[in-house]
Amino acid sequence: MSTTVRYKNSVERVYTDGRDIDTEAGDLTGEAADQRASGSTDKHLKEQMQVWRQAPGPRTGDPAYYNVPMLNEPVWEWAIPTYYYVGGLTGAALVLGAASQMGDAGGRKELIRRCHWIGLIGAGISGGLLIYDLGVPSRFFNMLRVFRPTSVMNMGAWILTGAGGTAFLAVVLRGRENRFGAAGEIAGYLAGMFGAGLATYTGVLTANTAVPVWQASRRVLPILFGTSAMSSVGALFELLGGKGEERRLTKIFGTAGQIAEFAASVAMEKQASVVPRVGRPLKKGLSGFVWRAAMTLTAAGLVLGLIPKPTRRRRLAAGIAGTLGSALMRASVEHIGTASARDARASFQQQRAGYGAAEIARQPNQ
Amino acid sequence: MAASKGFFTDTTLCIGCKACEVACKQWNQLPDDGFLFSGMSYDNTVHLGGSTWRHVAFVERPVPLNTQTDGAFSWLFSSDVCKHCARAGCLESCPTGAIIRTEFGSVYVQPDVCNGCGYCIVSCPFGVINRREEDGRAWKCTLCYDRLRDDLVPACAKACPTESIQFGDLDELRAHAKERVEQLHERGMPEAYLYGASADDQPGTEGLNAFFLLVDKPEVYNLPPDPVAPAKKVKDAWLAAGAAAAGMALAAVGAVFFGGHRA
Amino acid sequence: MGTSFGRGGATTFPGDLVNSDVIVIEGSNMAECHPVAFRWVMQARERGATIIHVDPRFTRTSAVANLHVPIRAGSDIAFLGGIIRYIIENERYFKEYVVNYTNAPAIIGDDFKDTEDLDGVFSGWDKKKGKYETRTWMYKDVDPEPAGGTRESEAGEKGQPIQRNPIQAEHTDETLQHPRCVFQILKKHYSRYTPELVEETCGIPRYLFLKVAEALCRNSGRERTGAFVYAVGWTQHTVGVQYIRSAAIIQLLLGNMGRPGGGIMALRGHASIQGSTDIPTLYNLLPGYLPMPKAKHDKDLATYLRLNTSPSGWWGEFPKYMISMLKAWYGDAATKENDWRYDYLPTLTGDHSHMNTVVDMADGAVKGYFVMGENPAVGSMNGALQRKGLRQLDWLVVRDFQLIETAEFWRDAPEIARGDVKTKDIKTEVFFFPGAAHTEKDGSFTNTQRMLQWHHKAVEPRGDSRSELDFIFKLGQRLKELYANEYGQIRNWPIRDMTWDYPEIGPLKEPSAEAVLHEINGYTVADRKPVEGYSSLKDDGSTACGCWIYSGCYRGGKNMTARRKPYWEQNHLAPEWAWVWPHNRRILYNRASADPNGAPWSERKKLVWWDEQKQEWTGLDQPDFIVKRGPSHRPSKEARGKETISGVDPFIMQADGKGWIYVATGLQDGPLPTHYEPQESIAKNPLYGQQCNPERMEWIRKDNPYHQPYDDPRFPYLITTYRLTEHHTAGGMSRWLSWLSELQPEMFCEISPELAEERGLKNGEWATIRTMRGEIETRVLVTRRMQPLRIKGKLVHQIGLPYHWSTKGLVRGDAANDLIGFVADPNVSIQESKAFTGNIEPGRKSKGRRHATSGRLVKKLPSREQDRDLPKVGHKPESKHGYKAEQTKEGNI
Amino acid sequence: MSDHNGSSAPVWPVLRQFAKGDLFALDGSTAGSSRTESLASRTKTADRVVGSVCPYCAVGCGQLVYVKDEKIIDIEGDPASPVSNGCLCPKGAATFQLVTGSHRVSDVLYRRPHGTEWEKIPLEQAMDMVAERVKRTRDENWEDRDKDGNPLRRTMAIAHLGGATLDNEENYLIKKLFTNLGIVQVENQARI
Repeated sequence: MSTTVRYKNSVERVYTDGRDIDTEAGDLTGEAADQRASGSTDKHLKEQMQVWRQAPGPRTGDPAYYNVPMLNEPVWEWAIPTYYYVGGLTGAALVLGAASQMGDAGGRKELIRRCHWIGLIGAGISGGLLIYDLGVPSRFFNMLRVFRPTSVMNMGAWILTGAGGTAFLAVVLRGRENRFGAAGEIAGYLAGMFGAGLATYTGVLTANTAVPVWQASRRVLPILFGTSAMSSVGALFELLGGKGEERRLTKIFGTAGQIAEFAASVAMEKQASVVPRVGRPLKKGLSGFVWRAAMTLTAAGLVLGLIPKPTRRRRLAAGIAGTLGSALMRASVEHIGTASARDARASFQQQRAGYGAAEIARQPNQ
Repeated sequence: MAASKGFFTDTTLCIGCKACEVACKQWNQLPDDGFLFSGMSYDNTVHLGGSTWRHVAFVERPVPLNTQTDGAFSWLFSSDVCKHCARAGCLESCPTGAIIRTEFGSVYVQPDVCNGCGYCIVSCPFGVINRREEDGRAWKCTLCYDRLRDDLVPACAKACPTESIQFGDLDELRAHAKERVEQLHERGMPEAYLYGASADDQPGTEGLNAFFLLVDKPEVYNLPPDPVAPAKKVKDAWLAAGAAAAGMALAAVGAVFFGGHRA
Repeated sequence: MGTSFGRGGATTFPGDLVNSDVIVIEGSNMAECHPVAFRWVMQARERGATIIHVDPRFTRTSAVANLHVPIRAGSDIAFLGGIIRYIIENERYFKEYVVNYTNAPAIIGDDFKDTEDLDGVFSGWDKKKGKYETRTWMYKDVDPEPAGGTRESEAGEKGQPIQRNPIQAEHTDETLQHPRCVFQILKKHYSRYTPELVEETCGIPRYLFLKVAEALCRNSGRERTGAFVYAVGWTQHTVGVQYIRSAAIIQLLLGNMGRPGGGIMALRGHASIQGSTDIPTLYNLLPGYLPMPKAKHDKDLATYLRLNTSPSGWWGEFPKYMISMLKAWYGDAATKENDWRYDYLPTLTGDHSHMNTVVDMADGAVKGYFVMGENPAVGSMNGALQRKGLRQLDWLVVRDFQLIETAEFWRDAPEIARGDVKTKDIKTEVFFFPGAAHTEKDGSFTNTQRMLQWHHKAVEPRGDSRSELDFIFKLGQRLKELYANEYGQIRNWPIRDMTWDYPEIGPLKEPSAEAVLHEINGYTVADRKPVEGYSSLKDDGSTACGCWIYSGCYRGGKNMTARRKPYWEQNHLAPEWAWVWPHNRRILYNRASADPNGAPWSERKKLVWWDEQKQEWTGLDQPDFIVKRGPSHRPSKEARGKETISGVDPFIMQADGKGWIYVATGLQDGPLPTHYEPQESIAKNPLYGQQCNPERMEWIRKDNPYHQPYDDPRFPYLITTYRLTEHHTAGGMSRWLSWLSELQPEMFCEISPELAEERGLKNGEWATIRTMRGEIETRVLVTRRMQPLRIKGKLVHQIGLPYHWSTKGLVRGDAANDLIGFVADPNVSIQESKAFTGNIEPGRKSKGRRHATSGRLVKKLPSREQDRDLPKVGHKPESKHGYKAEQTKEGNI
Repeated sequence: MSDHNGSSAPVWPVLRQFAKGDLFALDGSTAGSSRTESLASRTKTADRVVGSVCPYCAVGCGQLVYVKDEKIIDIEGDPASPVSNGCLCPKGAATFQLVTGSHRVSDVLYRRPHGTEWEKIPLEQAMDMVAERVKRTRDENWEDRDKDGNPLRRTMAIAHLGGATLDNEENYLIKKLFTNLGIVQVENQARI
């Protein structure tokens, strides 16, 4: 790769592959010899790093290291928040599907079928998004290489596999007039269980990190994600324009979700701001704006949906607002995390305030 | 299993020469991290990262060290490295099993397994492990796992001209470090302390296999004052997830119950 | 150091610093430039030693020292002189040592006048010649050999003619009270170097100065020792040699020489820089510090030997070394009848050192130039003048790893980028030969502690890469062939007769480096058996030896330099690791580690002592003394040569065996170090009317302009240059490596917050720095490590500039050396790059101009040259080169 | 899954977990790959280890050069050296890159007078050309005696710079050859 160095008095450009070893003369077999370096710079380092413009010297009382981020920020791009949305939608739909299987489900046949299909397609898209985001996509199946309960992502991989698998069986088998039909019925229920996990584990995944704002919000994030998943299902069915029982049912489910989501958002803001510096990304900057926008959209969806005598148009608007609100909420959580990771003082102040490891010591049951 | 090995980085012996950074790059054959002038004293690598596994911090302070007999200024150097925590965030979060605990007690990323999911990156409470965009995999200090297999000292510790980086059996290192702190206290450097030498010092990580002797607040060196392996707090989140899942199920059943047959 | 102790090499080795009780690092940034040697300083600190760093900047060395003393660049002699005064006034010197082992008791001739008497000039100034006539500096009633005494000292850099009569003081006063004794002269010379003056000159507060002086005094005597460490921070001044002399005086007064944890550690910057002076690629020396013949004096061998053989001291052996060298060079062609072909050697007529060569080059007098493993277009002063020289050549041969700036001066230089010079107008033919790395050739480096260490060839060089050994050997073979038909002319005989028959080995038919080492070591001519050491050498042509001081490195046919016995299997001197000259002695002058009676000064500091039983010197190190000569031995009056060395003369290379506090002969610019301001200073000399060293070398020419001597309104700041841990000198071995380049990726300057405020400079942004020679742009590091000094109530700002970068490599930037003018120390022709003046302003305002090619950069002001020298010192004529022509063209000889 | 264990352990680590009753799969013995299992330092595989000395500054730290298949695989400090005890500074630690780097040119290059580009020429030809130029310049600029008749026996038209980075043996041959050609302007970094 090449990089032009800001030196105007040279004729030649600079070329380097990062190591510049003549492999006829020297061997490249070290541990990281095959680490690819097509760009000269660690991208994240470059983005974060700004030339320090002051005379050095840590601030007394509240020191930091040239405001360099202490943590590494998430490397996830749009695919992961999208996955949060799609996965949540998938999971919540499967839960709804399973619930709909209960009792006399005759009138909800279409709803159940739709839920299972959403589960199957959603799981497929989810897998696709995850593969897309991996640094080394070809190694996607390594996710199932081990069963590691300490890793929320590993659990998530098994859950997603389970959800996708059972949704597939439910779609294929359910409703058949034989033993397979019964298996399909069971698969549907199992899918509901996996779905509940799928819709909420991503909140655990986010919470289980060193990113201060996420860690501080860990008791809310799964609820936020779960409730948001419910509202996405509600919003989606508004868009799909279901009728009758399906419509009533999803409306109740979605509205409950939206109300809860809004409440969870408010709770999260409060939780995260116990240490003010930690909560800052929720209130300030672009991340704060996105967060507010998501909340507003969710609220708008809720209000639009609650106005009596809905029109097709209004239902569409409510569906769009709800969908956007849900999706944007996931994106904003991602964004807030990035902003938080970039702020070394968020971690420092959080830990100094007793919300590092000290917090665990204060909880005797842990 | 061999005895646990680790680093004791005594920053009072560091001269900021960066031999550790280069020795590491040389042995592991890592690429450069870009030619960026940072303006941050003599630190132009800025932070540990996917291609920088040893990093020397340069802290210019308007206060002297107690061992300096004059002046109103001091310049601290500290060679940072992966801490190989007893409770390692990266290890616990790795979904593929790429990150493992080795027979030396160190934490190792298997580059042939890692799929680059990036979860370890946000799980490390020290901001150590990172991905390089073009490469896609997560990388960090291996404690020279390959060298340890052949009883060799890690490259950085071997190169360090002033024995600021000491390598050895963890038990011995800890004992030695304790003595060293006492010695420094006697010599009139009461500010010296150990960072992460044991679970008592740092319950959140249950102790670091690569620990440090510092003379100022950890934040000054860009180290967290009370880090915690995220998984230590994950129970709260799982409980919340359980509640959310239960709530969702309840809502679904409720919706079916209330919304179902009325029509 | 050569003039103080007898040899120019470091007197000790870094590992021995562990034994020091105090270490003063001055003129060196040891932790940054020699990190691994600094290992031992850190260990000493951990053992309780006090580490003091005296430096204009607070560096990585200061950061781990116990005490950092900020000093104005270029004022070290005032500081060290202050310490000398402190030692004397407070009677803190090691009296027994001083009386017995130094020339402090010697009585000086009545004609000698000190700088105190003559306002900054010693007696003997010859205004017409622009140099000193040093006769008056001599010991009383000792008649120095007239003008011709030309044997060079073993100065690590360029040696100096030392007049080698039996320079033993005729009169001494062991009570040190005689007003004309060295001790009293010294006392008077430094009487005004008070703490107040130090403060006013160096900007060092009184209490700080006293702390240093006290730490040194406290850690001397029988039980304790201190060491000085210096590097180019001392040598690169117009009074560089005298800086080192000041430290030598302190170390002699405190009795720190030749003892464990004592001595003066010179730290050198290149792998074999000591080797390249021992076996000199220096114009004025032949291998082993034998002087090159001077046209005027050394007309034949007999004269040459007479003028260079010392009647007293070790240099009485001189003819053996010289004749053995001629025998090694000319083999059978060298016979007693033809004076061993002494008449093959070219002769000198003046100073032919690098800077003179460059100006000659710029004036078109030099046609062909070989550059091997060096990058003068970046590493030398006044880069534009250097490159101007290169443009005037007919041909240039560059040997290096890659296309360095010197190889591409015709294509990639600031003046080309600017358009001042066009590539197609440059007539120079350039040959670039790729060099082999140290892993691709056998050979030895001599490190800073005089240790020869062999590196073995690991792999064959690739492509056309070849070692310099191979290049020179094959060039020699070709020239022998080319001249084969022209041996009728006498001038071609040296080519014919030069022995050049080294075995060719390996797939590339390279000459055997071991065979060359064999010749360097020396052998008996009859059977070509390696000699055991220089004591085996003869002056009858029966032995041949390429470099007598290295004799013994191939003893018994064994390559001693390749010895690698692990250090843990031997004592801390590691005598069986490689080989140290002379005679594998690790600490020089170690006879002084014992008292006059031969017993160690103390148990704690024992090193070498007299064994009554065996009647010989013994101990931990190889005695740097005549092993069988007891402490009570006194030479007879008739004794000559090494027989004159008494049992209490530890400095055996000196004519009188004593450490020279006062250098009666051998230095150009005075017997005692005297504070002079740098050529370009921010202050008037507070001590003397004479501003600068009157003997300094100047090159007054249009392409080498100087600023006003002090208070130049255009250039109010002091600039000093240095290097960083992360790069190597001019960068040829570091700027192309990504692992090093990323660590220090851009040229920068270091300034204090106060100067930043004054000039509106911001950290991380750009600055433009100007001198009359050129202008460069750099990034800015604002740091409290740069501390403005308060001198007479005025703030003095210093600007720090690393000099590693230039137009090529992975990381680039302007070259600091383009700012510096040619001006040099008279003793060793080393340039002054550690202190000069300049100006700084914010932003990228440099147009890349260089005075030598773009013309004047700043408004013209009167030169005020007269302020540099007293009227009686005179004014330097503008001559061809402009330097004191008399002095350097003829007079030095 | 790229794992392929030579041992009897199952290929899929999850099965290994079952076999061992390892619930968490954190340990290398469960989650390790075959590459990890056979990991070893590359210096172990060297054909030979060559004693050397750091080429940068004058401290003279000991180095060991590891060679395999006529390629250098590693250069690091020699622990036996009393000078350095196996340590190296950053420059010394980068020696591997210095000597095996692709920045090194391996062709002889020639720039003709007024030329704007380099030309590759064969080594032998270049050596002949340089020898011819030395001879011509020497012959044309010979100084036999000064104006007072003192012997000079030299040429001032050829000069040399360099030596402090070279070997003693090289300096010796440089000094010997050039002195005998009558070249006195032989200098090195000691002065710079």
